[in-house]
Amino acid sequence: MSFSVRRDAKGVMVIGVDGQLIVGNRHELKSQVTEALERGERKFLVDFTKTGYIDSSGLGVLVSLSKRIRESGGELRLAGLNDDLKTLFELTKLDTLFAVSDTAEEALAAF
Amino acid sequence: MSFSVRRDAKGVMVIGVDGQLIVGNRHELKSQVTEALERGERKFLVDFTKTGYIDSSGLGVLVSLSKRIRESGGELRLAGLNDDLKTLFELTKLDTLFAVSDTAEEALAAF
Amino acid sequence: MTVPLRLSVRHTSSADEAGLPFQIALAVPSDLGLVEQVVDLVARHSLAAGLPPRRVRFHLRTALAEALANAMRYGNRLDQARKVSVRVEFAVEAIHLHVADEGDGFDPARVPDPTAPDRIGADGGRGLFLIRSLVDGLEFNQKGNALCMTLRRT
Amino acid sequence: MTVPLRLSVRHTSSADEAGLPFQIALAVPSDLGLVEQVVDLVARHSLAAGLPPRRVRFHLRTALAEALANAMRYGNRLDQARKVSVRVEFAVEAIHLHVADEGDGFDPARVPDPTAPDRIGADGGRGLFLIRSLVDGLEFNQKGNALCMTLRRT
Ligand SMILES: Nc1ncnc2c1ncn2[C@@H]1O[C@H](COP(=O)(O)OP(=O)(O)O)[C@@H](O)[C@H]1O
Ligand SMILES: Nc1ncnc2c1ncn2[C@@H]1O[C@H](COP(=O)(O)OP(=O)(O)O)[C@@H](O)[C@H]1O
Repeated sequence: MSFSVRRDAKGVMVIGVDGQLIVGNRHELKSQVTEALERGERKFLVDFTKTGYIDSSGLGVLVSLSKRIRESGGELRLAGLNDDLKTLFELTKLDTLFAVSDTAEEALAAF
Repeated sequence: MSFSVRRDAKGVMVIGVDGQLIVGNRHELKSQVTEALERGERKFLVDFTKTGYIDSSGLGVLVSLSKRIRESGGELRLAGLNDDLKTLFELTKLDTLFAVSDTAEEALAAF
Repeated sequence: MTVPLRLSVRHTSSADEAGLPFQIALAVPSDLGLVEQVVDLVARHSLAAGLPPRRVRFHLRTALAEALANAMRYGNRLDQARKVSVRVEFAVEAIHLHVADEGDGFDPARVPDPTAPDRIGADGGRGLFLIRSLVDGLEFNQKGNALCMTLRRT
Repeated sequence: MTVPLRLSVRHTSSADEAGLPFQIALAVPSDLGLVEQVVDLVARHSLAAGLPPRRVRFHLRTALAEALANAMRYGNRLDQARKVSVRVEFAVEAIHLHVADEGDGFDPARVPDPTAPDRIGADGGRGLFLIRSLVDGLEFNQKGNALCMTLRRT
Protein backbone atom coordinates (compact mmCIF):
# COMPACT_ATOMS: atom_id res chain seq x y z
CA MET A 1 0.00 0.00 0.00
CA SER A 2 1.08 3.59 -0.39
CA PHE A 3 -0.04 7.17 0.05
CA SER A 4 0.10 9.90 -2.55
CA VAL A 5 0.32 13.52 -1.43
CA ARG A 6 -0.16 16.61 -3.57
CA ARG A 7 -0.94 20.26 -2.89
CA ASP A 8 -3.75 21.59 -5.04
CA ALA A 9 -4.07 25.13 -6.42
CA LYS A 10 -6.25 26.21 -3.49
CA GLY A 11 -3.60 25.07 -1.03
CA VAL A 12 -5.37 21.88 -0.03
CA MET A 13 -3.19 18.91 0.86
CA VAL A 14 -4.76 16.03 -1.05
CA ILE A 15 -3.79 12.66 0.37
CA GLY A 16 -4.73 9.59 -1.63
CA VAL A 17 -4.87 6.25 0.16
CA ASP A 18 -3.87 3.58 -2.38
CA GLY A 19 -4.61 0.16 -0.96
CA GLN A 20 -5.47 -0.41 2.67
CA LEU A 21 -5.59 1.96 5.62
CA ILE A 22 -5.05 -0.44 8.45
CA VAL A 23 -3.07 -1.16 11.58
CA GLY A 24 0.09 -1.86 9.57
CA ASN A 25 0.36 1.52 7.83
CA ARG A 26 -1.80 4.01 9.71
CA HIS A 27 1.31 5.64 11.21
CA GLU A 28 2.41 6.70 7.73
CA LEU A 29 -0.79 8.69 7.26
CA LYS A 30 -0.44 10.16 10.72
CA SER A 31 3.10 11.38 10.10
CA GLN A 32 2.23 12.76 6.65
CA VAL A 33 -0.49 14.95 8.14
CA THR A 34 1.44 15.86 11.28
CA GLU A 35 4.43 17.06 9.27
CA ALA A 36 2.19 19.07 6.97
CA LEU A 37 0.50 20.69 9.98
CA GLU A 38 3.94 21.61 11.34
CA ARG A 39 4.82 23.15 7.97
CA GLY A 40 1.73 25.33 8.33
CA GLU A 41 -0.74 23.49 6.11
CA ARG A 42 -4.34 23.79 7.30
CA LYS A 43 -6.58 22.26 4.61
CA PHE A 44 -6.62 18.49 4.22
CA LEU A 45 -8.53 16.18 1.92
CA VAL A 46 -8.20 12.41 2.27
CA ASP A 47 -9.23 10.73 -0.97
CA PHE A 48 -10.36 7.10 -0.67
CA THR A 49 -11.08 6.53 -4.36
CA LYS A 50 -8.29 3.95 -4.60
CA THR A 51 -8.73 2.47 -1.13
CA GLY A 52 -9.40 -1.20 -0.56
CA TYR A 53 -10.43 -1.51 3.06
CA ILE A 54 -10.05 0.37 6.34
CA ASP A 55 -9.93 -1.25 9.76
CA SER A 56 -10.71 0.28 13.15
CA SER A 57 -7.11 1.48 13.51
CA GLY A 58 -7.49 3.33 10.24
CA LEU A 59 -10.73 4.88 11.47
CA GLY A 60 -9.01 5.74 14.75
CA VAL A 61 -6.21 7.58 13.00
CA LEU A 62 -8.75 9.61 10.99
CA VAL A 63 -10.58 10.56 14.20
CA SER A 64 -7.39 11.61 15.96
CA LEU A 65 -6.12 13.56 12.94
CA SER A 66 -9.43 15.36 12.62
CA LYS A 67 -9.08 16.52 16.21
CA ARG A 68 -5.51 17.72 15.70
CA ILE A 69 -6.42 19.54 12.52
CA ARG A 70 -9.41 21.19 14.19
CA GLU A 71 -7.26 22.19 17.20
CA SER A 72 -4.82 23.82 14.77
CA GLY A 73 -7.68 25.75 13.22
CA GLY A 74 -7.60 23.61 10.10
CA GLU A 75 -10.16 21.69 8.09
CA LEU A 76 -10.39 18.02 7.09
CA ARG A 77 -12.62 16.55 4.41
CA LEU A 78 -13.02 12.99 3.16
CA ALA A 79 -14.02 11.93 -0.34
CA GLY A 80 -14.31 8.95 -2.66
CA LEU A 81 -15.81 6.44 -0.23
CA ASN A 82 -17.18 3.39 -2.03
CA ASP A 83 -20.30 1.61 -0.76
CA ASP A 84 -18.32 -0.63 1.58
CA LEU A 85 -16.49 2.28 3.16
CA LYS A 86 -19.69 4.29 3.45
CA THR A 87 -21.21 1.36 5.33
CA LEU A 88 -18.18 1.33 7.60
CA PHE A 89 -18.61 5.01 8.49
CA GLU A 90 -22.35 4.55 9.00
CA LEU A 91 -21.95 1.49 11.24
CA THR A 92 -19.54 3.34 13.51
CA LYS A 93 -21.58 6.58 13.24
CA LEU A 94 -18.41 8.32 12.11
CA ASP A 95 -20.38 9.69 9.16
CA THR A 96 -21.76 12.22 11.68
CA LEU A 97 -18.26 13.33 12.66
CA PHE A 98 -16.66 13.94 9.27
CA ALA A 99 -17.34 16.20 6.33
CA VAL A 100 -17.74 13.63 3.57
CA SER A 101 -18.06 14.43 -0.15
CA ASP A 102 -18.76 12.00 -2.96
CA THR A 103 -15.82 13.04 -5.10
CA ALA A 104 -12.51 14.79 -4.54
CA GLU A 105 -13.67 17.58 -6.87
CA GLU A 106 -16.75 18.27 -4.73
CA ALA A 107 -14.65 18.19 -1.59
CA LEU A 108 -12.13 20.64 -3.05
CA ALA A 109 -14.92 22.98 -4.09
CA ALA A 110 -16.22 22.98 -0.51
CA PHE A 111 -13.00 24.28 1.09
CA MET B 1 -16.12 -33.79 -17.97
CA SER B 2 -17.84 -35.34 -20.95
CA PHE B 3 -17.23 -37.27 -24.17
CA SER B 4 -18.53 -36.31 -27.58
CA VAL B 5 -18.99 -39.02 -30.21
CA ARG B 6 -19.60 -38.51 -33.93
CA ARG B 7 -19.25 -40.67 -37.01
CA ASP B 8 -17.37 -38.95 -39.78
CA ALA B 9 -18.01 -39.36 -43.51
CA LYS B 10 -15.33 -42.06 -43.84
CA GLY B 11 -17.02 -44.09 -41.12
CA VAL B 12 -14.53 -43.19 -38.38
CA MET B 13 -15.92 -42.93 -34.85
CA VAL B 14 -14.45 -39.69 -33.55
CA ILE B 15 -14.46 -39.51 -29.75
CA GLY B 16 -13.59 -36.20 -28.18
CA VAL B 17 -12.47 -36.16 -24.55
CA ASP B 18 -13.67 -32.86 -23.05
CA GLY B 19 -12.05 -32.40 -19.68
CA GLN B 20 -10.20 -35.15 -17.85
CA LEU B 21 -9.71 -38.80 -18.70
CA ILE B 22 -9.10 -40.24 -15.29
CA VAL B 23 -10.07 -42.92 -12.83
CA GLY B 24 -13.50 -41.38 -12.27
CA ASN B 25 -14.73 -41.50 -15.88
CA ARG B 26 -12.57 -43.97 -17.81
CA HIS B 27 -15.39 -46.54 -17.80
CA GLU B 28 -17.52 -44.23 -19.90
CA LEU B 29 -14.91 -44.16 -22.64
CA LYS B 30 -14.56 -47.92 -22.42
CA SER B 31 -18.28 -48.53 -22.82
CA GLN B 32 -18.58 -46.02 -25.68
CA VAL B 33 -15.94 -47.87 -27.68
CA THR B 34 -17.09 -51.36 -26.68
CA GLU B 35 -20.66 -50.64 -27.76
CA ALA B 36 -19.45 -49.20 -31.06
CA LEU B 37 -17.31 -52.30 -31.66
CA GLU B 38 -20.38 -54.47 -31.03
CA ARG B 39 -22.33 -52.40 -33.54
CA GLY B 40 -19.66 -53.19 -36.10
CA GLU B 41 -17.59 -50.00 -36.03
CA ARG B 42 -13.89 -50.61 -36.72
CA LYS B 43 -12.24 -47.21 -37.09
CA PHE B 44 -11.69 -45.10 -33.99
CA LEU B 45 -10.11 -41.73 -33.41
CA VAL B 46 -9.73 -40.33 -29.89
CA ASP B 47 -9.31 -36.57 -30.06
CA PHE B 48 -7.59 -34.95 -27.06
CA THR B 49 -7.77 -31.36 -28.29
CA LYS B 50 -10.09 -30.41 -25.42
CA THR B 51 -8.55 -32.64 -22.79
CA GLY B 52 -7.17 -31.35 -19.51
CA TYR B 53 -5.21 -34.18 -17.98
CA ILE B 54 -5.00 -37.96 -18.16
CA ASP B 55 -3.98 -40.21 -15.29
CA SER B 56 -2.60 -43.75 -15.40
CA SER B 57 -6.12 -45.19 -15.37
CA GLY B 58 -6.91 -43.15 -18.45
CA LEU B 59 -3.73 -44.40 -20.13
CA GLY B 60 -4.65 -47.94 -19.07
CA VAL B 61 -8.06 -47.73 -20.69
CA LEU B 62 -6.49 -46.51 -23.94
CA VAL B 63 -4.06 -49.44 -23.92
CA SER B 64 -6.80 -51.98 -23.27
CA LEU B 65 -9.11 -50.46 -25.90
CA SER B 66 -6.31 -50.49 -28.48
CA LYS B 67 -5.90 -54.22 -27.88
CA ARG B 68 -9.62 -54.90 -28.24
CA ILE B 69 -9.87 -52.85 -31.39
CA ARG B 70 -6.84 -54.59 -32.89
CA GLU B 71 -8.26 -58.02 -31.99
CA SER B 72 -11.48 -57.07 -33.78
CA GLY B 73 -9.46 -56.15 -36.86
CA GLY B 74 -10.02 -52.46 -36.24
CA GLU B 75 -7.82 -49.39 -36.08
CA LEU B 76 -7.27 -46.76 -33.34
CA ARG B 77 -5.63 -43.40 -33.77
CA LEU B 78 -4.99 -40.60 -31.29
CA ALA B 79 -4.80 -36.90 -32.07
CA GLY B 80 -4.65 -33.46 -30.52
CA LEU B 81 -2.19 -34.14 -27.69
CA ASN B 82 -0.87 -30.95 -26.14
CA ASP B 83 2.72 -30.72 -24.87
CA ASP B 84 1.80 -32.04 -21.42
CA LEU B 85 -0.01 -35.05 -22.82
CA LYS B 86 2.82 -35.73 -25.28
CA THR B 87 5.21 -35.74 -22.33
CA LEU B 88 2.92 -38.21 -20.57
CA PHE B 89 2.98 -40.61 -23.52
CA GLU B 90 6.74 -40.24 -23.88
CA LEU B 91 7.44 -40.84 -20.18
CA THR B 92 5.42 -44.06 -20.22
CA LYS B 93 6.78 -45.01 -23.69
CA LEU B 94 3.20 -45.34 -24.86
CA ASP B 95 4.10 -43.10 -27.80
CA THR B 96 5.66 -46.25 -29.29
CA LEU B 97 2.39 -48.17 -28.95
CA PHE B 98 -0.11 -45.77 -30.47
CA ALA B 99 -0.57 -44.15 -33.86
CA VAL B 100 -0.50 -40.47 -32.87
CA SER B 101 -1.29 -37.58 -35.22
CA ASP B 102 -0.97 -33.88 -34.45
CA THR B 103 -4.50 -32.98 -35.49
CA ALA B 104 -7.79 -34.82 -35.92
CA GLU B 105 -7.72 -33.90 -39.64
CA GLU B 106 -4.35 -35.58 -40.14
CA ALA B 107 -5.51 -38.63 -38.22
CA LEU B 108 -8.70 -38.90 -40.30
CA ALA B 109 -6.69 -38.65 -43.51
CA ALA B 110 -4.51 -41.54 -42.35
CA PHE B 111 -7.36 -44.06 -41.98
CA MET C 1 -26.74 -48.30 -39.52
CA THR C 2 -28.43 -45.82 -37.22
CA VAL C 3 -25.90 -44.09 -35.11
CA PRO C 4 -26.69 -40.87 -33.29
CA LEU C 5 -24.63 -38.19 -34.96
CA ARG C 6 -23.49 -36.65 -31.73
CA LEU C 7 -23.82 -37.98 -28.25
CA SER C 8 -22.62 -36.35 -25.10
CA VAL C 9 -22.16 -38.00 -21.75
CA ARG C 10 -22.02 -35.58 -18.83
CA HIS C 11 -20.25 -36.81 -15.80
CA THR C 12 -21.88 -35.91 -12.51
CA SER C 13 -19.81 -36.36 -9.42
CA SER C 14 -21.33 -37.51 -6.17
CA ALA C 15 -20.99 -34.15 -4.45
CA ASP C 16 -20.78 -30.68 -5.91
CA GLU C 17 -17.89 -28.29 -5.52
CA ALA C 18 -19.05 -26.55 -2.37
CA GLY C 19 -19.73 -29.98 -0.91
CA LEU C 20 -16.07 -30.67 -0.24
CA PRO C 21 -15.20 -29.05 3.07
CA PHE C 22 -11.56 -28.13 3.59
CA GLN C 23 -9.51 -25.85 5.74
CA ILE C 24 -6.60 -23.48 5.48
CA ALA C 25 -4.26 -22.99 8.41
CA LEU C 26 -1.31 -20.76 9.16
CA ALA C 27 0.69 -19.56 12.15
CA VAL C 28 1.59 -15.88 11.96
CA PRO C 29 4.31 -14.08 13.96
CA SER C 30 2.88 -11.16 15.95
CA ASP C 31 3.98 -8.44 13.53
CA LEU C 32 1.32 -5.90 12.58
CA GLY C 33 3.04 -5.51 9.21
CA LEU C 34 1.87 -9.02 8.36
CA VAL C 35 -1.85 -8.34 8.86
CA GLU C 36 -2.37 -7.20 5.29
CA GLN C 37 -0.60 -10.24 3.83
CA VAL C 38 -2.57 -12.70 5.89
CA VAL C 39 -5.80 -10.95 4.97
CA ASP C 40 -4.80 -11.02 1.29
CA LEU C 41 -3.92 -14.68 1.46
CA VAL C 42 -7.20 -15.67 3.10
CA ALA C 43 -9.17 -13.39 0.76
CA ARG C 44 -7.54 -14.88 -2.32
CA HIS C 45 -8.29 -18.42 -1.24
CA SER C 46 -11.82 -17.50 -0.24
CA LEU C 47 -12.41 -16.19 -3.75
CA ALA C 48 -10.85 -19.37 -5.15
CA ALA C 49 -13.30 -21.28 -2.96
CA GLY C 50 -16.21 -19.44 -4.52
CA LEU C 51 -17.20 -16.91 -1.87
CA PRO C 52 -19.01 -13.87 -3.29
CA PRO C 53 -16.50 -11.05 -3.96
CA ARG C 54 -18.32 -8.48 -1.83
CA ARG C 55 -18.35 -10.76 1.21
CA VAL C 56 -14.61 -11.22 0.76
CA ARG C 57 -13.65 -7.68 -0.16
CA PHE C 58 -15.51 -6.02 2.69
CA HIS C 59 -16.83 -8.31 5.42
CA LEU C 60 -14.07 -10.88 5.48
CA ARG C 61 -11.12 -8.53 5.00
CA THR C 62 -12.25 -6.01 7.58
CA ALA C 63 -13.27 -8.51 10.25
CA LEU C 64 -10.17 -10.64 9.81
CA ALA C 65 -7.85 -7.60 9.93
CA GLU C 66 -9.48 -6.58 13.24
CA ALA C 67 -9.20 -10.01 14.79
CA LEU C 68 -5.56 -10.39 13.73
CA ALA C 69 -4.57 -6.96 15.03
CA ASN C 70 -6.22 -7.62 18.41
CA ALA C 71 -4.63 -11.05 18.73
CA MET C 72 -1.18 -9.62 17.96
CA ARG C 73 -1.49 -6.49 20.08
CA TYR C 74 -3.52 -7.42 23.15
CA GLY C 75 -3.10 -11.19 23.13
CA ASN C 76 0.54 -11.64 22.13
CA ARG C 77 1.69 -8.11 23.07
CA LEU C 78 3.53 -7.86 19.74
CA ASP C 79 6.01 -10.48 20.87
CA GLN C 80 7.09 -11.90 17.49
CA ALA C 81 7.98 -15.22 19.07
CA ARG C 82 4.31 -15.68 19.90
CA LYS C 83 2.14 -16.76 17.02
CA VAL C 84 -1.40 -16.03 16.01
CA SER C 85 -2.98 -19.18 14.72
CA VAL C 86 -5.41 -18.71 11.85
CA ARG C 87 -7.63 -21.53 10.66
CA VAL C 88 -10.31 -21.04 8.03
CA GLU C 89 -12.88 -23.80 7.64
CA PHE C 90 -14.65 -23.78 4.30
CA ALA C 91 -17.90 -25.57 4.99
CA VAL C 92 -20.84 -26.07 2.66
CA GLU C 93 -22.95 -23.13 3.83
CA ALA C 94 -20.44 -20.87 5.51
CA ILE C 95 -16.84 -20.23 6.30
CA HIS C 96 -15.54 -20.17 9.85
CA LEU C 97 -12.54 -17.99 10.61
CA HIS C 98 -10.73 -19.08 13.76
CA VAL C 99 -8.15 -16.69 15.22
CA ALA C 100 -6.31 -17.65 18.39
CA ASP C 101 -3.50 -15.97 20.28
CA GLU C 102 -1.18 -17.07 23.10
CA GLY C 103 -2.37 -14.40 25.53
CA ASP C 104 -4.49 -14.35 28.67
CA GLY C 105 -7.77 -13.59 26.94
CA PHE C 106 -10.36 -11.02 27.97
CA ASP C 107 -14.08 -10.67 28.58
CA PRO C 108 -15.68 -9.36 25.37
CA ALA C 109 -18.91 -8.59 27.25
CA ARG C 110 -17.09 -5.79 29.07
CA VAL C 111 -16.05 -3.92 25.94
CA PRO C 112 -18.30 -0.81 25.71
CA ASP C 113 -20.35 0.21 22.66
CA PRO C 114 -18.24 2.63 20.58
CA THR C 115 -21.33 4.22 19.04
CA ALA C 116 -22.61 5.51 22.40
CA PRO C 117 -22.77 9.35 22.17
CA ASP C 118 -19.83 9.88 24.54
CA ARG C 119 -17.67 7.42 22.61
CA ILE C 120 -18.23 8.26 18.96
CA GLY C 121 -15.28 10.62 18.97
CA ALA C 122 -12.88 8.23 20.73
CA ASP C 123 -9.64 7.29 18.99
CA GLY C 124 -10.13 3.54 19.48
CA GLY C 125 -12.48 0.85 20.68
CA ARG C 126 -14.23 0.02 17.39
CA GLY C 127 -12.55 -3.28 16.51
CA LEU C 128 -14.79 -5.75 18.25
CA PHE C 129 -17.85 -3.72 17.33
CA LEU C 130 -16.90 -3.88 13.66
CA ILE C 131 -16.30 -7.61 13.80
CA ARG C 132 -19.72 -8.12 15.37
CA SER C 133 -21.37 -5.86 12.79
CA LEU C 134 -19.75 -7.54 9.78
CA VAL C 135 -19.91 -11.26 10.49
CA ASP C 136 -22.93 -13.55 10.74
CA GLY C 137 -21.75 -15.26 13.89
CA LEU C 138 -19.09 -14.63 16.55
CA GLU C 139 -18.01 -16.95 19.33
CA PHE C 140 -15.21 -16.76 21.87
CA ASN C 141 -13.62 -19.56 23.82
CA GLN C 142 -14.00 -19.51 27.61
CA LYS C 143 -10.63 -17.87 28.17
CA GLY C 144 -11.19 -15.19 25.55
CA ASN C 145 -7.97 -15.74 23.57
CA ALA C 146 -9.63 -17.45 20.60
CA LEU C 147 -12.59 -16.44 18.49
CA CYS C 148 -14.51 -17.93 15.62
CA MET C 149 -16.17 -15.66 13.06
CA THR C 150 -18.77 -17.20 10.76
CA LEU C 151 -19.55 -15.75 7.36
CA ARG C 152 -22.37 -17.27 5.36
CA ARG C 153 -21.49 -17.98 1.75
CA THR C 154 -24.35 -15.81 0.50
CA MET D 1 -18.53 4.17 -6.94
CA THR D 2 -16.95 0.76 -6.87
CA VAL D 3 -13.32 -0.02 -6.40
CA PRO D 4 -12.17 -3.12 -8.25
CA LEU D 5 -10.99 -5.92 -6.03
CA ARG D 6 -7.21 -5.86 -6.21
CA LEU D 7 -5.45 -8.17 -3.86
CA SER D 8 -1.72 -8.11 -3.22
CA VAL D 9 -0.63 -5.75 -5.94
CA ARG D 10 2.23 -4.20 -4.02
CA HIS D 11 3.69 -5.06 -0.68
CA THR D 12 5.83 -3.06 1.62
CA SER D 13 5.34 -5.54 4.43
CA SER D 14 8.15 -7.25 6.26
CA ALA D 15 7.97 -10.52 4.33
CA ASP D 16 6.80 -11.16 0.81
CA GLU D 17 3.81 -13.26 -0.17
CA ALA D 18 5.64 -16.54 -0.66
CA GLY D 19 7.16 -15.99 2.76
CA LEU D 20 3.96 -16.85 4.61
CA PRO D 21 3.74 -20.61 4.80
CA PHE D 22 0.26 -22.07 5.16
CA GLN D 23 -1.50 -25.32 4.59
CA ILE D 24 -4.73 -26.67 3.17
CA ALA D 25 -6.28 -29.82 4.57
CA LEU D 26 -9.26 -31.98 3.71
CA ALA D 27 -10.57 -35.46 4.42
CA VAL D 28 -12.06 -37.15 1.38
CA PRO D 29 -14.43 -40.16 1.34
CA SER D 30 -13.01 -43.02 -0.77
CA ASP D 31 -15.13 -42.36 -3.85
CA LEU D 32 -13.24 -42.27 -7.15
CA GLY D 33 -15.84 -39.81 -8.44
CA LEU D 34 -14.37 -37.24 -6.04
CA VAL D 35 -10.81 -37.39 -7.38
CA GLU D 36 -11.43 -34.74 -10.01
CA GLN D 37 -13.03 -32.36 -7.50
CA VAL D 38 -10.21 -32.68 -5.01
CA VAL D 39 -7.65 -32.17 -7.76
CA ASP D 40 -9.55 -29.10 -8.97
CA LEU D 41 -9.74 -27.68 -5.47
CA VAL D 42 -6.03 -28.12 -4.78
CA ALA D 43 -5.13 -26.85 -8.26
CA ARG D 44 -7.25 -23.72 -7.81
CA HIS D 45 -5.68 -22.91 -4.47
CA SER D 46 -2.20 -23.64 -5.78
CA LEU D 47 -2.76 -21.11 -8.54
CA ALA D 48 -4.09 -18.66 -5.95
CA ALA D 49 -0.87 -19.29 -4.02
CA GLY D 50 1.18 -18.30 -7.02
CA LEU D 51 2.41 -21.63 -8.38
CA PRO D 52 3.26 -21.52 -12.09
CA PRO D 53 0.25 -22.65 -14.18
CA ARG D 54 2.11 -25.41 -16.01
CA ARG D 55 3.30 -26.99 -12.76
CA VAL D 56 -0.28 -26.98 -11.56
CA ARG D 57 -2.03 -27.99 -14.78
CA PHE D 58 0.24 -30.94 -15.52
CA HIS D 59 2.57 -32.05 -12.73
CA LEU D 60 0.36 -31.32 -9.75
CA ARG D 61 -2.95 -32.47 -11.22
CA THR D 62 -1.60 -35.72 -12.65
CA ALA D 63 0.47 -36.71 -9.62
CA LEU D 64 -2.27 -35.84 -7.15
CA ALA D 65 -4.93 -37.72 -9.13
CA GLU D 66 -2.69 -40.82 -9.08
CA ALA D 67 -1.99 -40.61 -5.37
CA LEU D 68 -5.68 -40.11 -4.53
CA ALA D 69 -6.82 -43.00 -6.72
CA ASN D 70 -4.27 -45.36 -5.17
CA ALA D 71 -5.15 -44.30 -1.65
CA MET D 72 -8.87 -44.84 -2.31
CA ARG D 73 -8.53 -48.11 -4.22
CA TYR D 74 -5.63 -50.00 -2.66
CA GLY D 75 -5.44 -48.30 0.72
CA ASN D 76 -9.10 -47.80 1.63
CA ARG D 77 -10.52 -50.44 -0.76
CA LEU D 78 -13.17 -47.96 -1.89
CA ASP D 79 -14.82 -48.12 1.52
CA GLN D 80 -16.51 -44.69 1.64
CA ALA D 81 -16.43 -44.67 5.41
CA ARG D 82 -12.63 -44.59 5.20
CA LYS D 83 -11.14 -41.25 4.38
CA VAL D 84 -8.14 -40.13 2.42
CA SER D 85 -6.46 -37.27 4.20
CA VAL D 86 -4.97 -34.61 1.98
CA ARG D 87 -2.72 -31.92 3.36
CA VAL D 88 -0.93 -29.42 1.16
CA GLU D 89 1.86 -27.38 2.72
CA PHE D 90 2.69 -24.21 0.85
CA ALA D 91 6.25 -23.48 1.86
CA VAL D 92 8.53 -20.73 0.57
CA GLU D 93 10.37 -22.77 -2.05
CA ALA D 94 8.05 -25.68 -2.69
CA ILE D 95 4.72 -27.24 -1.97
CA HIS D 96 4.39 -30.56 -0.21
CA LEU D 97 1.37 -32.71 -1.02
CA HIS D 98 0.65 -35.25 1.71
CA VAL D 99 -1.81 -38.04 0.90
CA ALA D 100 -2.59 -40.66 3.54
CA ASP D 101 -5.05 -43.55 3.59
CA GLU D 102 -6.35 -45.85 6.33
CA GLY D 103 -5.00 -49.01 4.70
CA ASP D 104 -2.16 -51.44 5.41
CA GLY D 105 0.37 -49.75 3.18
CA PHE D 106 2.71 -51.42 0.68
CA ASP D 107 6.34 -51.51 -0.31
CA PRO D 108 6.82 -49.07 -3.19
CA ALA D 109 10.27 -50.56 -3.93
CA ARG D 110 8.56 -53.74 -5.13
CA VAL D 111 6.47 -52.05 -7.80
CA PRO D 112 8.05 -52.93 -11.19
CA ASP D 113 9.05 -50.43 -13.88
CA PRO D 114 6.13 -50.10 -16.31
CA THR D 115 8.42 -48.98 -19.14
CA ALA D 116 10.30 -52.31 -19.21
CA PRO D 117 9.80 -53.87 -22.69
CA ASP D 118 7.52 -56.65 -21.40
CA ARG D 119 5.35 -54.16 -19.50
CA ILE D 120 4.82 -51.29 -21.89
CA GLY D 121 1.62 -52.89 -23.19
CA ALA D 122 0.17 -53.69 -19.75
CA ASP D 123 -3.20 -52.25 -18.81
CA GLY D 124 -2.02 -50.86 -15.48
CA GLY D 125 0.95 -50.26 -13.23
CA ARG D 126 1.89 -46.75 -14.33
CA GLY D 127 0.59 -44.71 -11.38
CA LEU D 128 3.57 -44.71 -9.08
CA PHE D 129 5.92 -44.34 -12.04
CA LEU D 130 4.08 -41.24 -13.18
CA ILE D 131 4.14 -39.73 -9.70
CA ARG D 132 7.89 -40.30 -9.49
CA SER D 133 8.42 -38.84 -12.97
CA LEU D 134 6.38 -35.71 -12.35
CA VAL D 135 7.29 -34.57 -8.85
CA ASP D 136 10.59 -33.24 -7.53
CA GLY D 137 10.57 -35.38 -4.42
CA LEU D 138 8.63 -38.40 -3.17
CA GLU D 139 8.69 -39.93 0.28
CA PHE D 140 6.65 -42.67 1.91
CA ASN D 141 6.10 -43.32 5.56
CA GLN D 142 7.43 -46.59 6.99
CA LYS D 143 4.11 -48.39 6.67
CA GLY D 144 3.52 -47.27 3.11
CA ASN D 145 0.04 -45.79 3.60
CA ALA D 146 1.11 -42.14 3.42
CA LEU D 147 3.22 -40.31 0.90
CA CYS D 148 4.56 -36.81 0.49
CA MET D 149 5.10 -35.36 -2.97
CA THR D 150 7.23 -32.23 -3.26
CA LEU D 151 6.85 -29.82 -6.15
CA ARG D 152 9.26 -26.92 -6.39
CA ARG D 153 7.60 -23.58 -7.05
CA THR D 154 9.66 -23.05 -10.20
N1 LIG E 1 -7.21 -11.05 21.66
C1 LIG E 1 -7.37 -10.22 22.72
N2 LIG E 1 -6.73 -10.49 23.89
C2 LIG E 1 -6.86 -9.67 24.96
N3 LIG E 1 -7.64 -8.56 24.95
C3 LIG E 1 -8.30 -8.23 23.84
C4 LIG E 1 -8.21 -9.03 22.68
N4 LIG E 1 -8.99 -8.47 21.72
C5 LIG E 1 -9.54 -7.37 22.27
N5 LIG E 1 -9.13 -7.22 23.55
C6 LIG E 1 -9.54 -6.13 24.49
O1 LIG E 1 -10.72 -5.56 24.02
C7 LIG E 1 -10.56 -4.14 23.88
C8 LIG E 1 -11.41 -3.62 22.74
O2 LIG E 1 -10.87 -4.04 21.51
P1 LIG E 1 -11.37 -3.38 20.17
O3 LIG E 1 -12.84 -3.31 20.18
O4 LIG E 1 -10.75 -4.14 19.04
O5 LIG E 1 -10.83 -1.90 20.18
P2 LIG E 1 -9.34 -1.34 20.29
O6 LIG E 1 -8.44 -2.35 19.69
O7 LIG E 1 -9.37 -0.07 19.52
O8 LIG E 1 -9.08 -1.13 21.76
C9 LIG E 1 -9.08 -3.93 23.72
O9 LIG E 1 -8.68 -2.66 24.10
C10 LIG E 1 -8.49 -5.03 24.58
O10 LIG E 1 -8.45 -4.62 25.92
N1 LIG F 1 -1.92 -46.45 -1.10
C1 LIG F 1 -1.63 -47.73 -1.41
N2 LIG F 1 -1.90 -48.73 -0.54
C2 LIG F 1 -1.62 -50.01 -0.84
N3 LIG F 1 -1.06 -50.41 -2.00
C3 LIG F 1 -0.77 -49.46 -2.93
C4 LIG F 1 -1.04 -48.08 -2.68
N4 LIG F 1 -0.62 -47.39 -3.76
C5 LIG F 1 -0.14 -48.30 -4.64
N5 LIG F 1 -0.23 -49.55 -4.15
C6 LIG F 1 0.24 -50.80 -4.80
O1 LIG F 1 1.15 -50.49 -5.80
C7 LIG F 1 0.75 -51.04 -7.04
C8 LIG F 1 1.17 -50.15 -8.20
O2 LIG F 1 0.41 -48.97 -8.20
P1 LIG F 1 0.43 -48.03 -9.46
O3 LIG F 1 1.83 -47.85 -9.91
O4 LIG F 1 -0.32 -46.82 -9.11
O5 LIG F 1 -0.30 -48.85 -10.61
P2 LIG F 1 -1.79 -49.43 -10.66
O6 LIG F 1 -2.64 -48.56 -9.79
O7 LIG F 1 -2.15 -49.34 -12.08
O8 LIG F 1 -1.67 -50.84 -10.17
C9 LIG F 1 -0.75 -51.22 -6.92
O9 LIG F 1 -1.22 -52.23 -7.76
C10 LIG F 1 -0.88 -51.57 -5.46
O10 LIG F 1 -0.67 -52.93 -5.24
